[in-house]
Amino acid sequence: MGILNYLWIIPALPLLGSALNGLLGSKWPNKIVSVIAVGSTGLSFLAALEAVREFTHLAPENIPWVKQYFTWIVAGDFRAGFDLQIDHLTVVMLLVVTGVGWLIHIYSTGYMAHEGGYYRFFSYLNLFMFFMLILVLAANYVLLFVGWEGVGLSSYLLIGFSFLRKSAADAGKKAFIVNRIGDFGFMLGMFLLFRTFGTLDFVPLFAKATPMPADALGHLGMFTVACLLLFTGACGKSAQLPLYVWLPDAMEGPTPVSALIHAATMVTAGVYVVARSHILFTHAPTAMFVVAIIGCATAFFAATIGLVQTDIKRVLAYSTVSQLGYMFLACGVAAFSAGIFHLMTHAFFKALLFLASGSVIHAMGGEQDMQRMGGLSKKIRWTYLTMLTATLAITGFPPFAGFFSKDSILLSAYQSEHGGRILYAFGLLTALLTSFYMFRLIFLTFHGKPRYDAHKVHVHESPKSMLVPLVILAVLSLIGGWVAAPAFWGAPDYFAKFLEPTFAQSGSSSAEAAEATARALETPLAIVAVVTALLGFVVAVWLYLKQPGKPEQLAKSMRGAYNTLLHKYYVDEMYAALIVKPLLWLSTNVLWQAVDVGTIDAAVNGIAEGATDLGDGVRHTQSGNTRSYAVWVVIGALVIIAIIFWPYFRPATAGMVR
Amino acid sequence: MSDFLAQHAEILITLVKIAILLFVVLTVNAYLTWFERKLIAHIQSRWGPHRVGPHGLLQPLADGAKFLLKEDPTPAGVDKFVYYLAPLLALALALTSIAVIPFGPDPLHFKGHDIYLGIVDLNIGILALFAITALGVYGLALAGWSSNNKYSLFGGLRSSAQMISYELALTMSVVGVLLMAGKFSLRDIIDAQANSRGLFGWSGIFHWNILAGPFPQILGFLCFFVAAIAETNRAPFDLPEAEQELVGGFHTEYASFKFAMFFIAEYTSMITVSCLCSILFFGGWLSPFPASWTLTTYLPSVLLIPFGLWVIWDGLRYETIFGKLILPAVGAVIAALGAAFLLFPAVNAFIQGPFWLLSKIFTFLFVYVWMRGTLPRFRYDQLMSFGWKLLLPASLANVVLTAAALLWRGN
Amino acid sequence: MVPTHYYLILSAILFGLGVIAFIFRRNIITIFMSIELMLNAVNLAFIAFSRALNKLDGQVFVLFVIVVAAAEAAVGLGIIIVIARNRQSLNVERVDLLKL
Amino acid sequence: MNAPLIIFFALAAMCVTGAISLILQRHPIHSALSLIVVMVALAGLYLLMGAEFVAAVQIIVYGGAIMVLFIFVIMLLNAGVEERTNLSKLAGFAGIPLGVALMGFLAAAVARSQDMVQAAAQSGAPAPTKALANLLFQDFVYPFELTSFLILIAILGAVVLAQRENA
Repeated sequence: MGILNYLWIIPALPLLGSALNGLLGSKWPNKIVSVIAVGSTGLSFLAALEAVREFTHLAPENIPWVKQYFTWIVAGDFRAGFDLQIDHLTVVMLLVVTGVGWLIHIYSTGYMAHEGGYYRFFSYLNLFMFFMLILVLAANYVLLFVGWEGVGLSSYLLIGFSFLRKSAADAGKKAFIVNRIGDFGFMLGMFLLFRTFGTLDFVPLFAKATPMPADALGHLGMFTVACLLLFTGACGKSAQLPLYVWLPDAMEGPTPVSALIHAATMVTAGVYVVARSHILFTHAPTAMFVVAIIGCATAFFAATIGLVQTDIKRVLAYSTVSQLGYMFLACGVAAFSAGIFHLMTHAFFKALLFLASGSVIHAMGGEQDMQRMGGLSKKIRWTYLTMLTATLAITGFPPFAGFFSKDSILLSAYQSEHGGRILYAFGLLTALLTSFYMFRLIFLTFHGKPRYDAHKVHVHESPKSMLVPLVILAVLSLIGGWVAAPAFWGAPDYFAKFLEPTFAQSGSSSAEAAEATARALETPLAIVAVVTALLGFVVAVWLYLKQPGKPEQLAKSMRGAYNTLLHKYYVDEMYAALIVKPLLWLSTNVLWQAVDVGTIDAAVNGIAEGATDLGDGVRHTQSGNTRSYAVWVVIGALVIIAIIFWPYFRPATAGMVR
Repeated sequence: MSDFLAQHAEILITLVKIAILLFVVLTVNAYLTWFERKLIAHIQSRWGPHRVGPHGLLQPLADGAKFLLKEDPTPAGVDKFVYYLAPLLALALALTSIAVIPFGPDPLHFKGHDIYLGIVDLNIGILALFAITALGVYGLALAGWSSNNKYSLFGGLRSSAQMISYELALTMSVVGVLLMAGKFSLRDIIDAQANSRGLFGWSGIFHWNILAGPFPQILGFLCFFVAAIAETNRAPFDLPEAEQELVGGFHTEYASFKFAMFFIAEYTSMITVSCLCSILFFGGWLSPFPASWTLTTYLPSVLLIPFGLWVIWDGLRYETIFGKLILPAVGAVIAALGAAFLLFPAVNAFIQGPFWLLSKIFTFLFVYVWMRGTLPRFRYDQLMSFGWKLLLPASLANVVLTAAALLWRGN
Repeated sequence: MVPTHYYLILSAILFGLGVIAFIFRRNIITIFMSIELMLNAVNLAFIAFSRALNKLDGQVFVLFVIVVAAAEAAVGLGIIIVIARNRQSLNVERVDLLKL
Repeated sequence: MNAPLIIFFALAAMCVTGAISLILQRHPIHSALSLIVVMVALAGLYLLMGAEFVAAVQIIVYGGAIMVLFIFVIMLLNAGVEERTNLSKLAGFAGIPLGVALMGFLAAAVARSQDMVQAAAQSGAPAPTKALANLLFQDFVYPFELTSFLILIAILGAVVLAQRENA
């Protein structure tokens, strides 16, 4: 077993790259920086591939493969070690993170070529890779939380990469703070788990948890509470209701960042955690239900907002939110493998979408508003093709990747016992909206007549370094889903099979009966989904190709709804009114004025002044008058004599002269 | 009463001894002044006192009467208590110091009591003596201070500084002797000299510390004598009372009997020092001749009888009637004393020690006066540098050498 | 034969008087003398104990104390002379500043 | 009431009187004289306890050297009657009670410890000076040498202090 014994190499490489770039990069030319950054990531990708190859040769009893490197925290019987673990779930995440991450690194070398702070960017990006890998490789919740917070940090750094723009800095802060809320819940969940199981290592924890009885539906047992708390963290990280608000703003970051962190990898960390703790969740049906509902609601909600956004990246951001909603929906209905499957495919095509949009923005010279684009398909053909591929994938046209993953999610939702039909309906509706706004994006961007000033903007195709990753991702988003294809002609879903060892315990997806019904339902549901997608496509064509004037009329006709959507249901305003303002008031008047100035400073200054006054008082004993000193000496002598001779003040005690 | 005496005969005897010693010492004091004045006068080729009595022999009595009868003014602004205390202190301490000095080797046998010559024999005798002389300084210093007179103050300052400085040398110079004797008691010191191994085994005078082995105390003696002179404020170290500079120094403001007290104190301490010199370094009452020379035991008579006859002859040819009457009487007494010694061997044997001791004391007194007559007074800085830079190191060297010699000799 | 604790109590009293003198006199020289008085009281206690225990160590200590007292007197009086020279006063209550 | 006791009380009375007059006298010279009295009386007590050598040293060094030095300085500085400043309030009201308390404490402690002091065998026999010398120059030779160094240092210090700067 070669690299499996040295799993730490995989995260260590990006860390090394980050350190080198961050500490020394400022002196280096961009070429060296990019070589180091891309090289370190690529090496860790290769290492991951090797690890997976070795992993496939592991005997089943060695799975999950846990390696303990050093003990990090020891308190009582609590041990949190730097332990790395690899199992099937980890393998998927590992490949996605390193692979996509590597591609995006390559892309970035081209995209960021003319930006300032080149070394800084790659240092942050490598740092993110490191933490993300820690997150997925961690063998206990504590280490996982390290990665969790680490990716939060690097996302903050990258969102605020161009920190001179106030909007960017604010977006960074917003992301960080909103994540804090979720992380708080996550920590509480960890504490509860530790209190219950006495450990936070996955293997023993789940081993302890499996035999325990599940909480009844609608009953807040330990499992339910713990899962809900963990899910809070997941919501924060994965931008689910009600904590999604940070993600759209995160688009202030450079596009590759959006692609890597806010589409492909980091935001899926929540899904990963839920899947990782699937045993706990399966013990808490209530929590599962909540997850499903939240996921579903988020999916629909975000999609509706996506309808009217005009900023290309924001559209994609909301689509990301809604796709994440899909994933949680899947997890909520115990179709963890489906969720992870969608996670993977989504990583491919959403990264592709972002990169392509980045390429578009690059071509447009930084323009992001779709209403000033149009008719680009001729000028930037490669970008157009790849983006079209991604769109087809996300809208779920066979045989693109999205089709299979989304299809399996909808299937599982349809099958789930509690309110499956409603979940399914909303899922379908979301699919419709998705295909609509995605094609709207395509048409607004690439079709119709150009709405930009051709003299100012000189549209040009992006360099190879950007196109190559696009193409690769396009291929992936085309074939990425085929591992699940055999399900249609009765053969097993290889992806599900592959993940089975991990999710075996969470039975539902592997129950034979479910298998049978699934086969029966597979095809009709698929057809329905495709039809829905087509419908969305047709509407988009009608609105944005045939009669370009129509949308404005629509917007006018139902201005209320339109504005509501345009202002994202006024959620930000609501938060500002309900949370931010009171918080500011509290901070200003209570924490700052009362606590800090009134209490802490007052205490400190008070002590200082007290010392001064005391000294001023005691100073008078230091009069320099020898006689007073003599009196003090005498007092001291009296005390000492009293102490020494007290026992002898009783008669007939010997020893004074001895 | 009688039985009290029977029980406490010792006390009675001591009291009697004290009375006798006081009388003797005071008389000697008186005639010491006469002797000094005569000697100085002759050194300066003058006659000296010769009006009161034959050869001015009654001068001391006249002086005494004058001291007693003169008016005794107390200057204004003096510190009364100290002013009166100082002379008393001086005199008392001076007289006390005599008490520890033994005057003869063997006791008188009287009604079963052994009466030793000398009042007490402390086994820390020499230390006690030093203690008393050390206190002696207060008399002078306080006198000088209390007189409310700048000259007196200077006198007092000088005397105190001088005494502190020379006391060190004084004490140190004796250590050699103490090392050789191994005792503090004066009597023991003399006995130690008697039994000491003389220089080259010779006897007699070579037993004395001044000459005896292992290390003759010549250096020690010189230091001791000089320091002692300074301690007694005698010329050439009489700075505290330097008439020419301080119009009498510490006793400027003292008249009549209080002055007399200082006077007596000074001469008494002279006597004490002479006693010490002879006891510590010159074998005390030991005869300078080997014991085998028995004829030397008649030396007292041999000296006294001719002297008495000379006095008679001199008296007969004296001018005044009084002289013609008194001098032969005195001479007769002296001659008779010598004859008595000759006639009664026991008595002769008994007075050997005292005779030699007294003669040595007389010699030192003569040296005292002689020095006063010849040497000029030191300057103050000379005094200090002499005491600290020469006398003290010399006496220390004496100590070291003596100790080394003793070690070398292995006893 | 005088009981030992008579001597000890006497030394205690002398010591206390020395302390009082130290506190109550204002003349530096007198204060210095009161220190000597305290030292003497301690010496008395030393001698008393050495007699009580038939050990001469006490007397040796007394000798040391005397030596130290001599040294102390030499230096202390030197200091006093300097003070009197610089401040034209021997009153400790007038000498309460570190520098003139 | 045997003779030693009488002598003791006489000398003790001398000591205490001297000490008290040291406190009460207002002129340094008188205080010094009182102190001399105390020292002489103490020497007498040492004699009474058979510590002859120490007694002699007490008078020679304390009486003959140290106190003479004091008087010398008093005369040199021409110190007058001390002025009755009362700048130290503390000493003003707290001094006497504290001093008396200290005295009482010590006396009480000693008195209570009388029995075991008595327990130790006593002998009024004079301590042979030779034994003292042996002790001093054998067991305590290093402290003795140290004291010699101390004295040397003291001499230097006194010289440095007393010489005038311009000289």
